[in-house]
Amino acid sequence: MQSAASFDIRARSGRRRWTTLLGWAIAVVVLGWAWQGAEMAPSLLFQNAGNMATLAADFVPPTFGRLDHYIDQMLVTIQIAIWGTLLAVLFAIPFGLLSSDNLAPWWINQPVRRLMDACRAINELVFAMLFVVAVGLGPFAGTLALFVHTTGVLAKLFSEAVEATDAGPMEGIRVTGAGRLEEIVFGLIPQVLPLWISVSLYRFESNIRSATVLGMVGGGGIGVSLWETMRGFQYTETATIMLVIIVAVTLLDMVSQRVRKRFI
Amino acid sequence: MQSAASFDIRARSGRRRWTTLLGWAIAVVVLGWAWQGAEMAPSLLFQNAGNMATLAADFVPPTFGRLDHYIDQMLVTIQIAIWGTLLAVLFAIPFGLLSSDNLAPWWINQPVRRLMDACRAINELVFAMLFVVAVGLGPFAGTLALFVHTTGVLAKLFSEAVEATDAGPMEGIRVTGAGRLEEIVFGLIPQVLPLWISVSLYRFESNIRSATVLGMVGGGGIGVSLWETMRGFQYTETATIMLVIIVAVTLLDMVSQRVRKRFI
Amino acid sequence: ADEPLRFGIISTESSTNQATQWQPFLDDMSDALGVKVEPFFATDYAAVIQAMRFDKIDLAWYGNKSAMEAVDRAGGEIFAQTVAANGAPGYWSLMIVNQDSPYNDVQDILANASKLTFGNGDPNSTSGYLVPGYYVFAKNHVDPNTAFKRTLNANHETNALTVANGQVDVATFNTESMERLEITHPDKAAQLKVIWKSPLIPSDPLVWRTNLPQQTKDELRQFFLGYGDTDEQKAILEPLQWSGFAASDNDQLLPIRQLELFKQRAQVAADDSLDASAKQQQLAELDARLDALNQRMEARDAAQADNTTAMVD
Amino acid sequence: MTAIVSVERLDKSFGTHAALREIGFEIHAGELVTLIGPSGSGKSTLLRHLIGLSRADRQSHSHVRVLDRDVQRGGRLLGASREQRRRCGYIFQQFNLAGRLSVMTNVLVGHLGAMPRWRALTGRFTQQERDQALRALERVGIVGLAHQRANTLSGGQMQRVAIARALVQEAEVIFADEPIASLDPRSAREVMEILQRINREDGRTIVVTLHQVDVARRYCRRAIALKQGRLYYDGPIAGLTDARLQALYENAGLDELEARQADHRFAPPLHAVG
Amino acid sequence: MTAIVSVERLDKSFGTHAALREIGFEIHAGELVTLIGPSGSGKSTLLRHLIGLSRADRQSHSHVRVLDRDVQRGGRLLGASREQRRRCGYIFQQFNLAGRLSVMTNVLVGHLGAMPRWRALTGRFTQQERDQALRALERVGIVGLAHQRANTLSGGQMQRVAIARALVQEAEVIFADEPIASLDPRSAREVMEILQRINREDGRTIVVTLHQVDVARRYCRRAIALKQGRLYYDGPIAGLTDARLQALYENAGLDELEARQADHRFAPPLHAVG
Ligand SMILES: Nc1ncnc2c1ncn2[C@@H]1O[C@H](COP(=O)(O)OP(=O)(O)OP(=O)(O)O)[C@@H](O)[C@H]1O
Ligand SMILES: Nc1ncnc2c1ncn2[C@@H]1O[C@H](COP(=O)(O)OP(=O)(O)OP(=O)(O)O)[C@@H](O)[C@H]1O
Ligand SMILES: [Mg+2]
Ligand SMILES: [Mg+2]
Repeated sequence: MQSAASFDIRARSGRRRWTTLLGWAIAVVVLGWAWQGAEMAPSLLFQNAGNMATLAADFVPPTFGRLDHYIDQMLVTIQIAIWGTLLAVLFAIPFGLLSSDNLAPWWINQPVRRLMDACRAINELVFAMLFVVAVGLGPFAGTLALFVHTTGVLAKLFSEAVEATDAGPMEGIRVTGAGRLEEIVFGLIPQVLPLWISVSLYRFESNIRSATVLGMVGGGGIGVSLWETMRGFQYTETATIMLVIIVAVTLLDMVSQRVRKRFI
Repeated sequence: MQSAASFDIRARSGRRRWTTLLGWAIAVVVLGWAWQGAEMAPSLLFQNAGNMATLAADFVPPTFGRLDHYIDQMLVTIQIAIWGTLLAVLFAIPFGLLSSDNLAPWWINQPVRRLMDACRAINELVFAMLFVVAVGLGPFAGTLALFVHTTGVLAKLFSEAVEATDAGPMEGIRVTGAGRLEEIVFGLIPQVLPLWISVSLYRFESNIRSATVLGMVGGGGIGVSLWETMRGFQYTETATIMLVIIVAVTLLDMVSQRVRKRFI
Repeated sequence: ADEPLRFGIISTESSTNQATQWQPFLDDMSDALGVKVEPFFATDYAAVIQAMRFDKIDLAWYGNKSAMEAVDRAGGEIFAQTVAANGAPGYWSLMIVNQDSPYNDVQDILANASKLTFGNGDPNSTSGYLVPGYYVFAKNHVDPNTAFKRTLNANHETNALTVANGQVDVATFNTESMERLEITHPDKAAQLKVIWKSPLIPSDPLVWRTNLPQQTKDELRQFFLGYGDTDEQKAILEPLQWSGFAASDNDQLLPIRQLELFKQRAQVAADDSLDASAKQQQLAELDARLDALNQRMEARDAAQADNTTAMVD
Repeated sequence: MTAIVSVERLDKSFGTHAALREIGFEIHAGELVTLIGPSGSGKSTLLRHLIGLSRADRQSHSHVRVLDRDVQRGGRLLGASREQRRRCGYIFQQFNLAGRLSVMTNVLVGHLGAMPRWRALTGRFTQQERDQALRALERVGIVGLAHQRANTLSGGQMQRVAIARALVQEAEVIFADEPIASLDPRSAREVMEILQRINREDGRTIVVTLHQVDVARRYCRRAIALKQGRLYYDGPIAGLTDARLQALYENAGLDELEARQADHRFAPPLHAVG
Repeated sequence: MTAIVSVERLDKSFGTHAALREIGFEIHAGELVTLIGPSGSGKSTLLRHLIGLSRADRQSHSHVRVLDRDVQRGGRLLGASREQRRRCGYIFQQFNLAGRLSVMTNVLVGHLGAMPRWRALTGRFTQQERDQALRALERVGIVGLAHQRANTLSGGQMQRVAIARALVQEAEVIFADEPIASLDPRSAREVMEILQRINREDGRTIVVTLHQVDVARRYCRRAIALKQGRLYYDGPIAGLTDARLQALYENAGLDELEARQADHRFAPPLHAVG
């Protein structure tokens, strides 16, 4: 019996070794191909590290003259990001659940996934333009563009968290005669909540930093200022703005920690 | 006994109701404040939906004349994204573990977290410029900039997945006398792997779409083309590029599904 | 030299770059100079200028504003400028309104500003922001940020589309973008009415780093200035919408510098956070620099009554 | 006497491993049946098929009927109304609690099937429902832990929460998968007495998996025994003689052929009516 | 006779709930001790303190020593070398397997403490280690499942994987938390016999939590009983008379005062040497 079993192991690991080897070979080829495409040349980085130091020196010392202004702009960005993210979370919950293959059959989850793929793949600028022609220039158009893109991202991340859950607690609810929705509310959500909160807060944070869309539609905000001081070579101002952003991101990370702690 | 317990419940829920109410009140105020800042005016969206349709019509039919070229560019972007993401994953694993508060004490996890916050908060253009002055214009500088930013993002998401895990399997390893690292490799990684894979693939995908950095440093890729056709009002070309991106993202999503399936 | 020549190409507001459009020209350049030419197509100038500063690129094609930064910060020097396909030595900034708009000139607009929404350009745009800012607003002593009911900043495309759709009453634009819009979206272009056209804005310059070997410089100058004569070369330049190159130097930037200084002066004047004496001092300083610029420009005008200075009216 | 549970030719394989083979039996209203068998013999798998959590093999002629409705046939689940599902309770071997929710919420969940939809979804339980949950917790002796998070409980406490949840549901049929495995002798006796009481007094039908044969003998009149996925015995518990039990549990690791011989030698399967 | 495990004045509270109060005892080399008590009495909590997975209360004078080294003192864990930790094995009540890994890997993990670091981290197990893991699986009767994923096992199979892991570790002291709860009578007997054999033949010290008192009586000579977090009995198993056992398990839900009176009335705690 034992020898049979250990034979079985060896045979299996023989087969496994083959596929593993093939897998590694493919990986090496792909990485080599990508190495060329990305024109990787790590040595340069060390040879010319001095240049980086010189450039970095341009950023110090930060000038705090316009700090008030930047804080105001930070607040504007936060306002926009709040609604862009909140709407996205509200939509990503149903879409995320519908694109999880442990909750929805393939003829639902596949189309929903493709829709979400499109929301992510289509450039935010395109959405921004679409919304600009409907609601005019301004932060609202930016909010909407952020919302659509963020929905695509969150739905994907939400659904992958759902697929990684343990089926036990949901089965525990199912057998009480509860409906599908109750099963999700009481069996699934408690499991995924910490992760959902953490990816939502991450997207909130990255929406705060997303200057591009907002700048494009005249939405304003800190990202636009950052961009402009950088393009204007006012690096000491840039440094101040970055500090404001770092502080905001840090505070957010701390809030995020505390919120998540309540659910872990 | 029972009445005592149910009294206890009522007292608790009384206290809870107060804090809950306060929480909701704060949320409503913040949302109202943000509503103004974001200049939300949903009605506009419906009034002028026709404009959106008109603009959207400009994107059809896509022109496929330069499809080959776009596919080439897509491949370039994928090459860059592969290395940018791979390096980020390699660095995000230790940083992510070190910033998880169930693995590292606060005097390690707090500084590491702040470092990662900075990696995310500092604009990619700043990193791009730093690397340009060291390694010159081109995809390599873009790859490095993507790498630093992505490390910040992944370390955060990795560590939050780690904090949401079940301690049981790790304890199971710990009592065998295994070291901390073995505990992580055998007890923790199997639990978080599906989620780590899914967020890594998400970042890979979003690095493919990240035109900004690559465009800025002359790194090329599909994002730059997208940008330029849009600036040139060549919307039918834009549509083609978006189709290429959607197809790539969809393929990636499917690969991602299959890879993750092996680990769930 | 065996080192390849590194050529930075920025998408400026007056062009889009496609590697494929440039390739034949770059091949010719490589043949003529006998070195490999390595192009970098970038969407933003910041990184390219820094690269030039640390000798990571040898020459670059910039917009006027970015060329100024390259000259000031990165040891760059202008040696040539492009000549448009129609022979025009530059392009023009525009103010546009909707076809149905009752307003027909700048005075109408300024008179009714408090009722109107204004789509201003990106603050770094020469034709979308700097030029109209000076000629339309500063010269008329109007502050666009306060005069209009609402002022927004966006890029050319968005501005044009929103004016065509009637969401913005008046916006800045330029002739190059207009030409492209007329080809790609004749219907949208037909919705627009031009109510103001600026003086000529010099076309985009080519900049090399000053510390390039003299021999390389000579070869480059020779190649660019001599290009565009044969039919083959014309065919190569056609998709780039040029007919050739003309010699130029850092003085090309003088009008831009003037506008830039004027913008700074306006900012200082409007800055309430400065106390009166500091403000006075800064303004005086800026005025002095403006004067110096004016003198140089006059001197240059006198020397060569050239088209490119037509901006200063 | 109506058949409350009826199983016909149930086959289930996991990959090449046959977990259940040609299982068939009937259980009638008001019975308290024990399901026994060695570890890995397919008891949990069988119970999961009865409640519709698992599907039998596709090509099989499997048919499961519970409470006058088809649960599955030929490996296809047949949809059940909420009301019908509410009438079957299940106590999981691994408890399947929502670890982050409180004990109280985990028990209240037993009401979900019987609540109006909107209240269920918003988690608004009435005072009456709460009182009932507390009574169930009291019955299993852990009323004092109502506010503790389920994942901080001791093993036996979790098991009792799972039992309280099933009690609250007031199901007509209860499938209990080793409900006393983690309990001390006294709690185990209490739980078995609760099951016996709701079986006798309220006429509920109960199928309970047990490893402790003496407990099974004390509380159940009928036993169904599985061995390596096959029905090994079905009849009065008294018929499970020591010899039969020994054959049932022995050679758990033997391969099929020998096991089959063993069956014939020691204890030919009986298919008695309970 | 040296004290392999020595516990002094161990106090542990969760919030306001005192899970362990003033626990003290010694266990000597080669003993096979059973730890019994009602559900929720603190058995698992106590074992977790012995192996250093939980910390006693900060203000307490708690002191735990195992295998001649301090595990914790006054609520502070004292670091142990890998070698020292390897010498203690633990079988968890909830198994604590890595659900996504195979049975084989879950068992091989028992070697980690004794392997060179680089092999441990890369998961390169030698043939000898694999053979040893297979032998352990064979001993608990599930060698055929070596390649199955741990989270698809039946309850009893998981439990046996957890036991095999501890066997592979070849620890000098084994703490087993209800190792037979989910096992059928025969497997349970086999597991207890394995524990007995390694206790007798290899001289390993074993502390095992059991709910089935008859099993405890058959295999162990000494019993430690907990009730509501207090040491209720410590002495020869024969001293656990039926009256004492009844008092031990009764009134699990009673509040403290009454419980203490009960202790005095029926069975004053004994602190005999085992
Ligand atoms: N998802 C699965 N994949 C593969 N094998 C499985 C799966 N689920 C169960 N099995 C196998 O099916 C057999 C029956 O398992 P089951 O859980 O029904 O046993 P059981 O009789 O409940 O045992 P126990 O008394 O140990 O709980 C076991 O050998 C188990 O390993
Ligand atoms: N993390 C925790 N937070 C709060 N209470 C806890 C925690 N862990 C354990 N407890 C409580 O401590 C008490 C003792 O638990 P323990 O798990 O030691 O019991 P046990 O004797 O092992 O019981 P069982 O036989 O049911 O496994 C229980 O009342 C339990 O609810
Ligand atoms: Mg089972
Ligand atoms: Mg326990």
